[in-house]
Amino acid sequence: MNAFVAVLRRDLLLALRDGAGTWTVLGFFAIAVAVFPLGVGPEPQVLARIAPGVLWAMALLAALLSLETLFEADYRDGSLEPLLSGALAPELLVLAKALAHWLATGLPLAIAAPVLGIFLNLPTEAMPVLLASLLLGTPVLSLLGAVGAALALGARRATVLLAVMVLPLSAPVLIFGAGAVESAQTGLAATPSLLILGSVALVALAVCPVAAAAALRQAVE
Amino acid sequence: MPIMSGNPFASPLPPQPFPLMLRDVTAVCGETRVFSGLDMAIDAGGLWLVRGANGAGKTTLLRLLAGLLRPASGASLWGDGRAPRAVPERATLVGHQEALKPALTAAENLAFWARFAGVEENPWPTRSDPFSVWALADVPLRTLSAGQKRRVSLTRLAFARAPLWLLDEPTTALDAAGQRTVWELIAAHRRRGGAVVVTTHAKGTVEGASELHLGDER
Amino acid sequence: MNFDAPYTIYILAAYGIGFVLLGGASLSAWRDWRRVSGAWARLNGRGGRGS
Amino acid sequence: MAAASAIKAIHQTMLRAAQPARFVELSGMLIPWVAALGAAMFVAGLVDGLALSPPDYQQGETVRIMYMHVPAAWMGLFVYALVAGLGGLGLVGGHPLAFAAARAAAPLGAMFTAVCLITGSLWGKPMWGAWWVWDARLTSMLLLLFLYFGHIALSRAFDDPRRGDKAAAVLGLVGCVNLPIVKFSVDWWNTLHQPASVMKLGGPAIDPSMLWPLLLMAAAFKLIFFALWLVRTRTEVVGARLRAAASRSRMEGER
Repeated sequence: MNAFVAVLRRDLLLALRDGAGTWTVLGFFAIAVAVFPLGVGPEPQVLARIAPGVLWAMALLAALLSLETLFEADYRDGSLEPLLSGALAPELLVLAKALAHWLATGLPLAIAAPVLGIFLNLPTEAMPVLLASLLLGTPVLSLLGAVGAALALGARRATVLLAVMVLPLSAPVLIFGAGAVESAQTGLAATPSLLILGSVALVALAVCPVAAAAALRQAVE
Repeated sequence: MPIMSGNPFASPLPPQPFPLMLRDVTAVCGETRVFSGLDMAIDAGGLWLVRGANGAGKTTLLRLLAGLLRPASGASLWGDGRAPRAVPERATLVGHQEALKPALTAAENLAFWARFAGVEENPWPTRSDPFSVWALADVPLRTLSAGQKRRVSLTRLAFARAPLWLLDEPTTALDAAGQRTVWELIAAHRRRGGAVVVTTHAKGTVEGASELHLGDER
Repeated sequence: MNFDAPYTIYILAAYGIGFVLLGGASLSAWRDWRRVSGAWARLNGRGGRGS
Repeated sequence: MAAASAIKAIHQTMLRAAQPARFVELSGMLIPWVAALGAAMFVAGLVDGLALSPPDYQQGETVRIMYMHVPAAWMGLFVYALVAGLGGLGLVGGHPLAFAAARAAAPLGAMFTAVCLITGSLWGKPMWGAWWVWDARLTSMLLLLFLYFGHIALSRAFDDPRRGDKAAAVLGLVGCVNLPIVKFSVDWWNTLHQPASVMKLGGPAIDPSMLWPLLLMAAAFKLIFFALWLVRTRTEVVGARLRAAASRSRMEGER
């Protein structure tokens, strides 16, 4: 168990030590959201209508941006092999790294989203649901991203490849995440969407570590 | 900290399921066959010197022994019949790269590897600092020379609990003192019942070591 | 099928696209095979117009 | 136990037939027949679909696009499952032929999915007045096309083709697990945003005169796919042998 904690602590320490990682992701998220009113126009009703979708889609892209470093750094400096041949099961290694990635990017994105909601005139009663949906959805992005990052390890143009692989698979998260916020915005109950989002998260929690571990094993083969 | 006769290791080795037997093993890396028909027996206290030209498969052999690579054919089994792939924690692989994070200091890197290896209390630097890198403890790795990084990386062996050491040209980028320390550490590990497989270009031979040549360059 | 119905062009276009893509896939598969079998024939010394 | 031994027996026979050398020769004989039969079925499907079958009482002539659109959709899904299965077989059993077959089939699957999407758009223009409608089925097929692109791009993204095959195989399996979830979420999303339910493609029950061309075209697509798949797999197998021979001569050159 302490091997799991060791990996988690080291990755969090690395994320803190070069804090740039988290701040660039948040910076991208803010700029990407701010661009929409410039394109779509300032009418509050229009912005409020598209707010859930824009916030969620941009959070998705922001989370993807920071995934490339998940295994790439370990792969290049040679620590991936000792990590895989230690007492820690590869599946748990993936879980530890995905959790560290989520704490460093997913969580800040979820907290920043309601604030950026103000840019898009998102009604305040929809903000708690936005936060809840992102808290449920961003872990899935970290898990799916871990699979993508493990698959694209050592590949040419890994970041683009990562996006092409992970985006189609994250459609359910985007649909139910934005759907929850939209139903909260229009007064409907958001809980069904949030529940489905939670179940998608559980499926990802079960499937992704196994897939990513398999990808890591044959990446080092 | 002389380690000529003393035991530089914090935790003694529990009894280990040696020997690790390789019978008629063929290894394939990507689409090219690297070597085939290899027989090898690694016993407790044993030392294997593996020589061969670059690309002859020395590193591939180490990765196979570490369980990272499946033999394309033939069998590689521990004494208790389990394949290295199932019990990777029985081998410690020290490759060409240092496996250290430049953004962290030497102390943080070694503390991580100690916790990862499951050592309760990190023996470095108090009870075991074979490469005397204690002075570099709080310096970010980025600023160290290749030789210094190598010594910090090899210090990981001080708390490695795996019975089988797989060292890929460990003496590169080391000065004479560092190289002597490597061989002393290997001797100490053999004395406590461990086994070591070293790939090297050095010509000299070591007492009680078996030799293996890969590729047909004799 | 009468050809002066309003949307005939769409139907023909749909079947046309089917032809184009299926034909393209067949051609590229055949071209790849000839390139590889030719190279293999040359490598084995039969040279010239391999199978 | 009997089932296990039966599976073992099938596995053995597949193994023998799956020896690359045997396969190249075996498929060489098979391809012309399969291709000819496929072409014949295709022509029969065309004639039946375009000329013999009646126009639809609501859509009129445009229903004929269905005979190209629906079989292509079936093929897109079928080939993806095939590619994922072959990838899994290659990962577990390590058959080199399984990887070659998966690598050969993926682009064909993408081609069928593209045919489905383009014919769907051509069908949408007269029926819904727009080139692209975010109908649940079309959206799912679009996502399937992206999955194909991801699969093909991944398998070609590495210098070592074997490494690409294994990575793509893992992605295929993950994709397979995700497909039902994606399908469910797109359907749910479609009902949420689409107030009036769009006319169901092809109506509740297809009467026999329309079913025949559909089945003919489906069979034709399967045969054409099978022929092209054999040709492309042969190309992959011989290509791998070429690479092996080239690297061996490089090794000898160094000695």
